[in-house]
Amino acid sequence: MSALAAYATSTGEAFQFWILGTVAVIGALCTILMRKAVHSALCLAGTMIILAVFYLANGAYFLGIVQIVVYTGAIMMLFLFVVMLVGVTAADSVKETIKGQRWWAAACGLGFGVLLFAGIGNASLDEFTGLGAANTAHGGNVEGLATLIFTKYVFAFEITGALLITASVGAMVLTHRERTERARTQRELAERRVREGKHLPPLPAPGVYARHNAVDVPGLLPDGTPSELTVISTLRERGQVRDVSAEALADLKALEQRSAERLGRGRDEAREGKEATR
Amino acid sequence: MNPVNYLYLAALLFTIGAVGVLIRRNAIVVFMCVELMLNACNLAFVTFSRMHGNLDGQIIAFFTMVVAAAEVVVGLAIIVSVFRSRHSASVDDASLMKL
Amino acid sequence: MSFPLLTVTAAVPAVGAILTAAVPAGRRTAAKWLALLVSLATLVLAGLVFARFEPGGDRYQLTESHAWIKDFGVRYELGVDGIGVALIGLTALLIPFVMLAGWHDADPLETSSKRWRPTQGFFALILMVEAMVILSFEATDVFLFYILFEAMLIPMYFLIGGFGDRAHSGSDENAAAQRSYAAVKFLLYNLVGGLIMLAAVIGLYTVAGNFSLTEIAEARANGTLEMATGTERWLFLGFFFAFAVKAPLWPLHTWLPNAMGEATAPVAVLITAIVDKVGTFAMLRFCLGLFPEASQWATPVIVVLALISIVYGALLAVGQRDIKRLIAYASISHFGFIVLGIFAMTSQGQSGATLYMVNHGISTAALMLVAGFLISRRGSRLIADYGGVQKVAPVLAGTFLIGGLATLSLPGLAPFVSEFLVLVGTFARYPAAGVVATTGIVLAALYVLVLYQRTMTGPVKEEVRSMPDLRPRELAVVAPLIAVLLFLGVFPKPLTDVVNPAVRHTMSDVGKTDPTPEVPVQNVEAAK
Amino acid sequence: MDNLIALLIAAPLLGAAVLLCGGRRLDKTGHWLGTLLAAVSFATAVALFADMLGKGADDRAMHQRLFSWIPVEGFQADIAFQLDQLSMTFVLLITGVGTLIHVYSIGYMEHDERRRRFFGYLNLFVAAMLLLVLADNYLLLYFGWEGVGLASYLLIGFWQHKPSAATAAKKAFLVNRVGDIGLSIAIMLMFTTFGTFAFGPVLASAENATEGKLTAIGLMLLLAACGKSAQVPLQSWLGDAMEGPTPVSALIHAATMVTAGVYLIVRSADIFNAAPDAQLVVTIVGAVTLLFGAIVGCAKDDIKKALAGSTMSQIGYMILAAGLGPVGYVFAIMHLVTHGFFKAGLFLGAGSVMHGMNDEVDMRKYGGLRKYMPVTFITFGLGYLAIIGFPGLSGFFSKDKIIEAAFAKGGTEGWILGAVTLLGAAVTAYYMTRVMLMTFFGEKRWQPDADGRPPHPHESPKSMLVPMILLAVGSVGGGAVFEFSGFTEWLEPVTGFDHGHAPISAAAVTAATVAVMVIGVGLAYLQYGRKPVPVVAPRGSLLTRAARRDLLQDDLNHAVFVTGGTHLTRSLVYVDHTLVDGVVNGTAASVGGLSGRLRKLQNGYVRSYAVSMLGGTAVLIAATLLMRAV
Repeated sequence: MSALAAYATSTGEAFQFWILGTVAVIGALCTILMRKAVHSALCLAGTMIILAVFYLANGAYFLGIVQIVVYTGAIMMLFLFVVMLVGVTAADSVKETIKGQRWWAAACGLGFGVLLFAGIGNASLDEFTGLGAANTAHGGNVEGLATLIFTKYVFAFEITGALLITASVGAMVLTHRERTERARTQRELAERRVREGKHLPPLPAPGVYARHNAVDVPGLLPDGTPSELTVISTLRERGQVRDVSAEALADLKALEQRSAERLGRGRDEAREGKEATR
Repeated sequence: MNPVNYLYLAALLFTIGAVGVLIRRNAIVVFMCVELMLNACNLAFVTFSRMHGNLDGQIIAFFTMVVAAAEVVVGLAIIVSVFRSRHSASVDDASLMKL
Repeated sequence: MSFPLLTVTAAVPAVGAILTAAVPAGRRTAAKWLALLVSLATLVLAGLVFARFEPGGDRYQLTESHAWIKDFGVRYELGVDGIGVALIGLTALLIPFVMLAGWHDADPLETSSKRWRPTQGFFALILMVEAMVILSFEATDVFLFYILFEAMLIPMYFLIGGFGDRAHSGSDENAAAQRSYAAVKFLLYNLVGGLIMLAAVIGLYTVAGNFSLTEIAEARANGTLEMATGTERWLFLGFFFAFAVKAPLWPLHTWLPNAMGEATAPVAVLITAIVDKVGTFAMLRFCLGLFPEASQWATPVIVVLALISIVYGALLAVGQRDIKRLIAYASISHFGFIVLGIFAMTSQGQSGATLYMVNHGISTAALMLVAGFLISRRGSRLIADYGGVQKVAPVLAGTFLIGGLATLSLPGLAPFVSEFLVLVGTFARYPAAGVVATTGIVLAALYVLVLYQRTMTGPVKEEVRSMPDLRPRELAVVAPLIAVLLFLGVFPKPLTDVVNPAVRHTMSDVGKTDPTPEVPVQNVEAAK
Repeated sequence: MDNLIALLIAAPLLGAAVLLCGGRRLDKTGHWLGTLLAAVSFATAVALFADMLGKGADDRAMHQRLFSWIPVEGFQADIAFQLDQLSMTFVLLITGVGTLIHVYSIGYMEHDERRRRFFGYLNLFVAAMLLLVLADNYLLLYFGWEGVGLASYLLIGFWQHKPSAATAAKKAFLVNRVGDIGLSIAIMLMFTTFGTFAFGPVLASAENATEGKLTAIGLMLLLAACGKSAQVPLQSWLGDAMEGPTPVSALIHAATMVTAGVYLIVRSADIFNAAPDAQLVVTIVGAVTLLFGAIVGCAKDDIKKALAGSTMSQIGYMILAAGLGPVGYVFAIMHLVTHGFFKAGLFLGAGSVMHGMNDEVDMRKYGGLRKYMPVTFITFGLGYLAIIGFPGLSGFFSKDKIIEAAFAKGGTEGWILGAVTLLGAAVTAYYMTRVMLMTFFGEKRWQPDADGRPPHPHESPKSMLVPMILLAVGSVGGGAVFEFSGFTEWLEPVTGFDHGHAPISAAAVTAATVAVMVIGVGLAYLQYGRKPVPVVAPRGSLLTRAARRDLLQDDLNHAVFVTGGTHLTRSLVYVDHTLVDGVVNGTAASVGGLSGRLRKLQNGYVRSYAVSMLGGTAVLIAATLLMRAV
C-alpha cells in the first residue's frame, strides 16, 4: 500500500479515505462538542492518529511517524496533564454568554467553509506527480527530508531549535513561582491566626469510619449531621464531597441491632460496642 | 481517487477547528481546536507535496509541528498560570482589555 | 552661500522658547525678561528682513533651499514676497506687546505647588507660536507650509486651554470646562480643515510631482503642467476649506468667539491678530498662486460668503453681551473684508486685503488688550457690569475709544486705508458687493459705539468706582500700538511700496487686470 | 505762500495733540494754548486771504502737496491741499468764528474740571474742518468729513456722565455714518468712472461721463450731505446733539460742520450741473427740510432745540439754493456765511441766558430777561433781526437772493420752490419771534432748579460777551458787505454764476419777503406777546404735538431700526448658537453616538474578535475569488 502511494492512488486508498475520513470528521466534531475537556482531548487524539495514517498514505512516512510520536504521544499527553491539573471532571456550561456569538460563529464558519471548498474546486488541481522520484532521489523519504533540512532549510532548522529552547524556558518561567519573601514560621502562622480571629485549633478530621475511610466523607456532628469543615477545601469547591451521614447512621443502627440479636447481649454490651466504635 | 479529496478533508477539519475556537470557552479546548486547525494545514501540505512531487511541503509540515509544539508548551504554561491566579480556564473571564 | 536671514528670524524665537521653558521654577521674572528680549531680537531681525527686501526685485527674495525628504521631493524652501514681509513685520511687532500685556496672566496662584511652572510655559508657548507663524509666512514649499499650519495648533491649544481668563462668571470648574470646550473646539475645527488640506496637498503632489510653490506656479504659467478642470477645482476647495476655517469665514466661524472669549486677552490677540492671518495669507499665496482658474471659478460663491461674514459678524457683534465675544464677532466681520478684498481680484482689493491683515492685527490688538486690562480690573467680561469708567479711568477709556475707532475704520487710523481699498477694489469689479460691504461700516460704528457707551459713559457704577487708571506697563503696551495705527493711517506708503509689487505678481498669476475707468482722465498731471 | 496752507491745519492739530496727551499739568494753561493756536490759524488765514486778494481772479487757487497717502496702482490718493476762493471763504469762517468761540468757551467752561480736554476737542474739530475744506481730493475730504464727525461725537458727548448726552453722541455718529456710506460710494463711483477722485480732473471731465453715472454720484453725494447737514431723512440727530455744551452747538451744529453738506454740493458743482435729476432731488430735499425744520422750531420749548430746528431749516435754504445750480451756488455760500454769524451769535446768546439761569433750557421758565442781561438781549436781538431777514441786516440779503433764485428756476418748479421759500421765511419770523418773546419779554416765569436754588439772572463775563458782540456786528453788517463788495465775482471762478430769468422782478420778491416776515412776526406777537405764556406747555394741536416729537421721525426710526434691529440681532445670536454652531455640535454628538455604538463591538471577549477575524478572512477569500472570476 505504501509503495503504491508514492506513485498513484488506488481503490484501497479510496476505501481507506472514506472510512477513516468520516471517522476523522466525527472525531473533530466531537472535539468541539464534548462538554468535558478530557473527552475532547481523547477525540482529538483519535483524529490525529487518523491523520497520521493519511500522512503515511500520502507517502510522508517520516511525518506520519512523527505525528504519532510527537503529536499524539507528547503533545496530547501534555494536554491531558493540564486537563488533570485544571480539573478532569469539570464540564463546561453549554450556555452561551456572548449575545449572538453562536449565530455569528455558525454563519462565519459556514461561509468560510463554503468559500474554501469553492476555492479548492475552482483551482485547477489536475497535476499529479507522486512522490516516487522525490523519495528515491536520496534513497528514501527520511533521507530526502534530511537532505533538505540540513541543506536548504538549515537556517530555519537552527532557528526552530532556538525557538524550542526559548519555549521551554518560557514555560518554566511562566509556571515557576519565585518565593519573594521569607517563609513564615509555625509560630508566625499561629500568631496570625490568633490576630485574625480565625479557627484556632486544627480543623476537625474528616469522617473516617470502618466502611468509609476516605477524606471525601465529612465527619458527623453530635446530632448526626455532616460538617463541611472536615473536608479539604479543594474537594469542597469541586463539589466532590460524599455525604454518607444518613446511610452511615442507618448502617450503624442495623449493625447494632443485628449484633444484639445474634449475640443476645443486653443493653450494656450494646452500649460498650457503641463506645468501641467511637 | 483524486487526492484533491484530502484537501477537502483538510478544509473541513480546518473549518471545524475554527468554529470550535469561536464557540468554546475553555481555554484548553480552544487550544485543542487550534491544534486541529494546524493539523488540517499539515494534511494539506502533505497532500500538495504528493501532488507536486516535491518534499518541500513535508518540510513545512515538519516545521509546523515543531512550532506547534513550542506554542503548546508556552500556551499551556500560560493557561496554568492564569488558572492559578484566577481559578478559571475560561477565555471569557480574561476580558479586561475592553473600555 | 549668503546668510540665512529667514531661517534665523524664525529660529531665534524657537530657540528662545526652549530656553524660556528651561528656566527653573523659582526664576519666573527671569523667564519673562528672557522671552521679551528674544521677541525684541526677533523684531530687530524682522526689521532687517524688511530692510533687505527690495520691492522692485525678484518676486521671492532672501530665498533658501535645501533638500529635506528626498523621496517625496519635499524641500526646506524659504522666500518672502512683499506680503510675507508685511506679515512677518506684523507678527514680530505684536509679540512683544502681547507678552507685556500678559506679563502677570500666567503667574502661578499662591496655592499652587512650588514646582509648577506655568509662567515659563506661557511665554515659551508664545515664542513657539511666533516661530511657527513666521516660518509659515516664509515657506514656499507647500508641504513645509502644511506642517507649520498644523503644528501651530499645538501651542495654541495649550495657550487657550491652559491659561484661561481669570475673569469669568460662575464656578472655577465651570470656567475650566468652558475653557477646555473652547480649546477642543478650536483644535477640532482647525484639524478638520487641516485634514482636508492634507488630502489636497497629497493630491497636488500626485498631479505636480513636487511641492515647490515656485516650480508649480511656473510650470502652470508656461503650460508644462496641465491640470484637469475638475482636479484643479477639487484641490482648490481642499486648500480653501482649511484656510476658510482658519480665517474664519462664515459659516465656519463659531470656534472663534469661544476661543477668544475663554482665552486671556493676549492669547485672544495671538489668535485673531496673528495666527488667523496665516489663513488669509495662504489664500492669497497658495489658492490664487496654485489654482488661478479654480479661484476665479469659485469667486462668486466666496464673495457672497465674505459679504455674509461682514454683515453677519457685525450684526452678531451688536447682539453680544460679552466684551471679548463682541470683539471676536467684529473680527469675523473684518475677516470677511479681507477675503472679499482677496477675491475681488483687483490690485486695490488685494493690496487692501494685505494691508487689512496688518492693520486689523494692530487695531484688534489695541482694542483687545485694553479690553483685557479693563476686564482684569473688574473681573467680569459682561458689558452690563461696567458703566462710567471714563470718569474714573480716563486714559483707559481714551485708549479704548481709539482702539474702537480704529476698529470702525475712522480715517486717520490705519484700518481706514485698508478698508477703503478693499471697498474700492470690490466696487470696481462687483459694484453690488461693494455697496453691501459698505453697510459694514455703519454696523461697525454701531457695535463699537454701543460698547463704548455702555462701558465707559453714563453714571459711575459702584463696582468700578475704585478702578485704577492704566499702569505704566499697560500704557507702554497701548501707546506704541496707537502710534503705529496713527502713522500707518496717515503714511502707509512704506507698506504699500512693499506690498504692491507682490500683488502685481498675484494679479498676473490669476491673469486678471484692473477694470479701466469709463472716462479716463487725460490731463491728470495738467490738472494738478 | 502756498506752503502756509499746511500751517492752517497744523496749528490746531498740534493744539489738540498737546492738550489731549499733555495730562493734568496743562489744566491751568490749556485753554489759553488752545485759543492761541486757533488764533494762529486765523491769522494765517487772513494772511493767505490778503495774498489771494492780490492775485488775478483766475489764478487765485493755491495748491500744496505734502506726500502720497495711499498709492496702489491706479488708485492714487495724496495728502494735498487746494485753497481757492470757496475754501478761503470757509477757512475764514471756520477760523474766525472758531477763534471767537474758543474765547467764549474760556468763560463758559470755567467751572468744568475737564476744560482742557474740551479745548483739545475744539482744536481737533477746527483742524478736521479745515482739512475738509482744504482737501484737494474727495478721499482727503472724507478724512476731514469723518474727523469732524469724531469731534462732533466727542463734544456732544462731552458730559458723558449724562446717559442722554452719550446716547445723543452715538446717535449723531451713527446717522452721520449712514450718510458716509453715500460719500464712500460716491468716491468709488468716481474711481470706477474717472479713475481718480481728485477735484481737478474729476470736475474737469465730469461732462464726458454718462448722465446716469453722474446722477448716481450726485445722489450719493446728496446722501452724504443729508447726513452731515441734518437734512431729511437723516436729520434726526441734530436736535439731540444739543446735549453738548452750548459753544459746541454754536460752532459745530450751527456755524460750520453742519454746513459741510452745502460745501460738498457746491464743490461738486460740475457734477450736479450735468445731472439735472440729481439737482432736482437736491432742491426737493432742501425744500422739505426747510419746512420740516421750521415747523419743529415752532413747537420746541427748549431754546437750543428751537434754534436747532431753525438751523435745520436755514441749511434747507442753502441746500435748496445749491440745488438750483449756478443760479444759487453763490447765494447758498453767502447765506451759509451770514447764517454762520447770526446763528452762532444766537446760540452764544442762548448759552449766556442758560449760564445766568442755572442751565435752564425751557423757554417757558424764562421771561422778562431783557433787563437782567442787556448785552445778551441786544446781541441776541440783532441776531434775531438778521435771521428773520429784517431789511438791511445780513440775513435779509442772503435769504432774499435765495428766494429770488428759487423763482428764477422757472416753470412750475420755480413757483413751487419760491412759494416754499416764502412760506419758510414767514415761519422763520414766527418761531424766532416766539423765542425772542418767551425769553426776553413778558412776565418772569422763573422756577427754582432741581437743587431748589432760585435763578439769579446776571450778565455773563467779558470773555463771553466779546465774542457775542463781534458776532452781532457780523450779523448786522455781513450781508451788506457781501452784497456790495462783489461776493458773486469772488466766487464765480469756482462755482460759476448765472443770473437766471426770474419771472417776477427782484423788487417784487423783496416786497413779498418783507411782507411775509411781518405777517410771521405779527402772528407770533398775537400768540406770545399779547397773552401770558403758560409755564406748562398746553396740549396743542396734533401738528404741534407731532412737531414737539420731531414730527415722529424718531418714533419711526425707533420702530424700524432700533426695535427691528434689536430683534434681528437677537434672533441672529440665537441662530448662530443653535443653528450654525448646532450643526457642528450635532455632527460631533452623532459621531460620538456612533462611536459609542461601535465601542460595544469592542467587548473584550477574545472570541468575538476571533469571529470578526474569521469573517474578515472569509471576505478576503471571497474578494480573491471574485477578482479571479473577473
